[in-house]
Amino acid sequence: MDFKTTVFFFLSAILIFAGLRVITARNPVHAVLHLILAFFTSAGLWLLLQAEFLAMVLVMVYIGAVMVLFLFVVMMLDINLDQLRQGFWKYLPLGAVIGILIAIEMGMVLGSRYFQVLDSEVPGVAANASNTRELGALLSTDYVYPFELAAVVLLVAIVAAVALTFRGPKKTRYTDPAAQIRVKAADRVRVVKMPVEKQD
Amino acid sequence: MLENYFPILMFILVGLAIGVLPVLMGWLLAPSRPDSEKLSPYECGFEAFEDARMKFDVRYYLIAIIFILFDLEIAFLFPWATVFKDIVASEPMRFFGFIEVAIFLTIILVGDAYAWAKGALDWE
Amino acid sequence: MDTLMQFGTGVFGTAWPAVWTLIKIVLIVAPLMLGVAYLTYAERKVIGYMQVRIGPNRVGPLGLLQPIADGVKLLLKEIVVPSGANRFLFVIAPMLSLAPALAAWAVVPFTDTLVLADIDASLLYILAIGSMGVYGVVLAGWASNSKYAFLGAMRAAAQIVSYEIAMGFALVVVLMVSGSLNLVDIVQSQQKGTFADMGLNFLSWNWLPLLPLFVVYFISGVAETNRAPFDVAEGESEIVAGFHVDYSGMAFAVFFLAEYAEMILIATLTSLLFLGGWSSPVAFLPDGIVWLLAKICFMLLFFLWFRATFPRYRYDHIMRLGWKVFIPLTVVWLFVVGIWMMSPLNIWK
Amino acid sequence: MFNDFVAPSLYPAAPEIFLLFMACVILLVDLGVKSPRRTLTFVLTQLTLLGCAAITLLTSNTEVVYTFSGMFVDDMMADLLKLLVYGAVMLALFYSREYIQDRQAIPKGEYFVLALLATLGMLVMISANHFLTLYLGLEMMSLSLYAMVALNRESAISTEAAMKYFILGALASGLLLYGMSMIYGATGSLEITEVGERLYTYSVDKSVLVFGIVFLVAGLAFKLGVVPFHMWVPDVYHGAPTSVTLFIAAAPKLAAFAIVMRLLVSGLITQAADWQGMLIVLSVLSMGIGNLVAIAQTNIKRMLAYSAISHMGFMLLGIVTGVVGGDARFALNAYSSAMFYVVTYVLTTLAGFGLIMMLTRAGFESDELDDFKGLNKRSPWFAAMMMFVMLSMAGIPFFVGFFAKFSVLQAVVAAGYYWLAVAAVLFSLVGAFYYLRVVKLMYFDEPKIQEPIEGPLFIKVLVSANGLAVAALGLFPQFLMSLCAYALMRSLT
Repeated sequence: MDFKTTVFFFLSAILIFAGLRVITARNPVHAVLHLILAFFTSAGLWLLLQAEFLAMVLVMVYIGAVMVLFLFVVMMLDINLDQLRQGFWKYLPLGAVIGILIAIEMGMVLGSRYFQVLDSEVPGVAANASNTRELGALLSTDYVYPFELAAVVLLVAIVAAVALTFRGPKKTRYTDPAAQIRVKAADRVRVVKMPVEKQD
Repeated sequence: MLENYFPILMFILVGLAIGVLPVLMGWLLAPSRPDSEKLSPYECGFEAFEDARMKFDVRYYLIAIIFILFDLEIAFLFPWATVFKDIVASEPMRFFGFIEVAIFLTIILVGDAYAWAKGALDWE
Repeated sequence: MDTLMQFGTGVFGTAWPAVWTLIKIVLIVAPLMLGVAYLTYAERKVIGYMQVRIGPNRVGPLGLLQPIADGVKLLLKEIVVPSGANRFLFVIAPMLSLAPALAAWAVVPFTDTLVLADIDASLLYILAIGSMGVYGVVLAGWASNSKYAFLGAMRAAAQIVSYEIAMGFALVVVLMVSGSLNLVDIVQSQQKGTFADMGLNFLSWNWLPLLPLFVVYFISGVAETNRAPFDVAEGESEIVAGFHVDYSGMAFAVFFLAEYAEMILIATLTSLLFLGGWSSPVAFLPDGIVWLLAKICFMLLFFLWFRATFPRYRYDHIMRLGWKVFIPLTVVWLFVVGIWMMSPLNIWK
Repeated sequence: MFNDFVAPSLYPAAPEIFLLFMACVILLVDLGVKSPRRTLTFVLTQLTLLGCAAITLLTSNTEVVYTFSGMFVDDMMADLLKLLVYGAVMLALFYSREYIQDRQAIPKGEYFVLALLATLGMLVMISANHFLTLYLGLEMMSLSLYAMVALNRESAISTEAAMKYFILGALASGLLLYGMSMIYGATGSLEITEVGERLYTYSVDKSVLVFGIVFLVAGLAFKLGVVPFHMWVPDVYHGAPTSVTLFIAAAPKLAAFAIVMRLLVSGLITQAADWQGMLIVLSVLSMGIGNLVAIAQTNIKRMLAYSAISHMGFMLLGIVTGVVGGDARFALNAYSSAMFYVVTYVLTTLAGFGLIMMLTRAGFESDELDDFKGLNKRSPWFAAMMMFVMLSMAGIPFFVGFFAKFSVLQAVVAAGYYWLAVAAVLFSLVGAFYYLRVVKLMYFDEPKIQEPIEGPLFIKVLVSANGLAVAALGLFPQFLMSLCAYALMRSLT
């Protein structure tokens, strides 16, 4: 077993452990942290597959951004996971069936003698090819249409997020220094003349 | 390519170790005489009367969501930016290579302008 | 060098590459830690002088042993874990904040050849690792179970993510003009140009044509590290010390280390990306690591100078600066540079 | 590096580009519109759709054109479906105008923009010739729809519906992606026509492919809303604001039909035996469960949801009978009957929901069956319209729904699936029961509400035209039928 394989098993073991903890952890914050660990180790696995750019983007986007949102949500909403878990046994059979199906499928993929991507299709990895550059070249030529579509999907997401969560500017009171300076005594104090009242 | 990543793996481990070591040493060397006053969370003279973990303003979520979108956008721009010099250097691609990203950015900026005008980026 | 390699292989056998890497890592981390220690000293001295005080001068000659004394003191202080806190998260939060600040150094080049991990996507790596820094702060605030800490953590998190976007856009533009994600290539691409041909290398560096981005990047860096004037996350006068209010002893010291290591990292990256890294400013002087160190110190001075000069920003102003000034500015400059590069005036051929 | 680059032709994608441009413009223009009626936004939206229709008509030709490196296909089927989508969206927006007007909580500007972006997603799906673009189009449409369902933020039931829709929709997208990746693994291509060609020329590992198809079909079934992947349909139809229900019930069905055609027929026709078997099961289950459960409903939106499930099941019958034992002689007939079925269903459902919305007022959702009691006394004209819709959905002769069912059944019989035809007829008879119950309620029961039906004249005319079209197309179905057949003949090679 060479070093690469060792690293693969090491990372996979952590990944599986983290994945299990995500669904078994009692504290939702712990679950999110294990999810982060899972993403981190998957990024490691992708690196082993030489998918350098994607591995980095996985860390940057998922760990650096998406999980931050997750963490915000579980930290601030005080979700009680035990309540959510009550349906666990009810749904276990269905979940198990799907899980077994997927496991069988993976087994077939791995075990299949004929299963291989048609060889001619795999672009040879040049010795010094930077896969960011390769991706960039593809993204700006052949994949221009999905590239722009992705922007539109992001636009939909922005509009939807703002329309659904934002409830107009908050009515907070704050001081306007300019107005404070501009104010004159006459604006604040009204001097009135009135007859002296007699004390009785 | 992979062998270049080996030092990084080690560096991450060393980084974690450097985080763990001082705390461990602190634990071993420092005294530990806890009492209930010392262990109470910091408050301004009162006993804390509720859990500190409370619901927060929706703004924080909104900022986080918009951040994800921008982060994704940057991730999309990176590959293009690395080949932009080649794009500029090649005659047939020159114009197209820039315009496509200009369109990409404009689409997102429309969304940004919308969020801005709605006041979603205002803090208070 | 060869004899060293042979000797190493003789002693450690196949494990030698690992040991050699470890030695190199120590050679990076040890000076870094020393740098962190003396940055705190420099901070107190510089700010002291700016405020017409002397600063620390009792421990050792000129107070030079002050950081060591501070370290020993923190080491011997009790680590208090508040009663309502989540013990596990409370303890790992400082580690999670230090590890990314250190791990980013793995790809930082010091000269053309002096780099630990010369990976192709080193800039992306730094961005990815850097984006993980927010977790230490958030978890610390949440695990403490104190309102001040939580408030500080949420503020810090929103602030960090806001400024990360401006930094990201600035990096995209740097990439456009250098055409590579590799930091060594980025530095080398700054060594040529019209002014470099005239012998005035420093005018060919990225800072001049990308001036707005240079400013945005560095100021965002200051905000990312939660340093003054963007230190609302700690804001002593309002939320006492923010996310680390309940930390003490070495646990606190690790946060401190992380903050200063991050500062040095930002200064280094700014020097590499915008100030030509190890290139010498004029043609008649040789390039070398000395220049890089000088530039780092120069940038670090700004951190201290800001702290001594500016009052703390209000939180809504910080968010406005990030979202409404920096991001639009970087995007506009992206367009400007794109058009510039397509025009006949393109200086990055 | 880029010296042999050739810029793709944008001409075939002109409607999409125009729509995107206008959606951005409307989003920004709407920021300046202060009036709660949003007349400017509304008019611009309708003009945009009209413009798209004009562009589609002008750029239409009978050839199959590919662009963007084969990721985008423009054929007759695409053109026809796009035109129908514009029509369905325009009608839906006309009908919803008053409805959203009366509900304060719904943000008006975003409503139209999201509707346009959803339409864009449908167009992308219709013209997709690549797994990636198909998926992106689907996500673009779905994301907009999720948001539209939740737009009425004061309604807990809408939010719940949106949540269910979102979670199940995301699951379905996951299944679809998983299936696509398996098929990519088996064939080495993401381009749908290319996949078809490779399956034809190379021998490909069957087991992986079949698994890919299973997931693909499951994902599609989710999106079509057929049993057993139908759980979201009743909740979403019921929970969403009625105007959004109308939107979801109409145009997306056309897009869903398009992706079924693209994925299964263009891409996987060689594997027809595999997916046809799966679709038969889905179809029979949908017709059965859809029709039976619909009987028990007291809410007309839920009832129409189950009715939609059963109709989608019926439509699938047309798709499963295309290839019989490797013989594709009847394919064109079968697929065009399915297309005709979808088109007429969309037309009928538009009229149905349009009528429901006419009966609503501010603060009152007329979505219980009881609200239709004695409609004849309140407005004989609209009661007649509603009767047309119900009779057409039930498949009573000489309404358009009858011919739709008839042509599908013809295809089924031609393919030799006699038992399937018998089952379909039986389930339709069950279905007729609850459609006719609505008719009974309208004509033979005493009204609970006496108020006459109000609304702008224009909308009344439009709904009437829509209802009359249901009846008229039943008398002259030939034109639309041959149009579908012609479009498909030009597109399927």
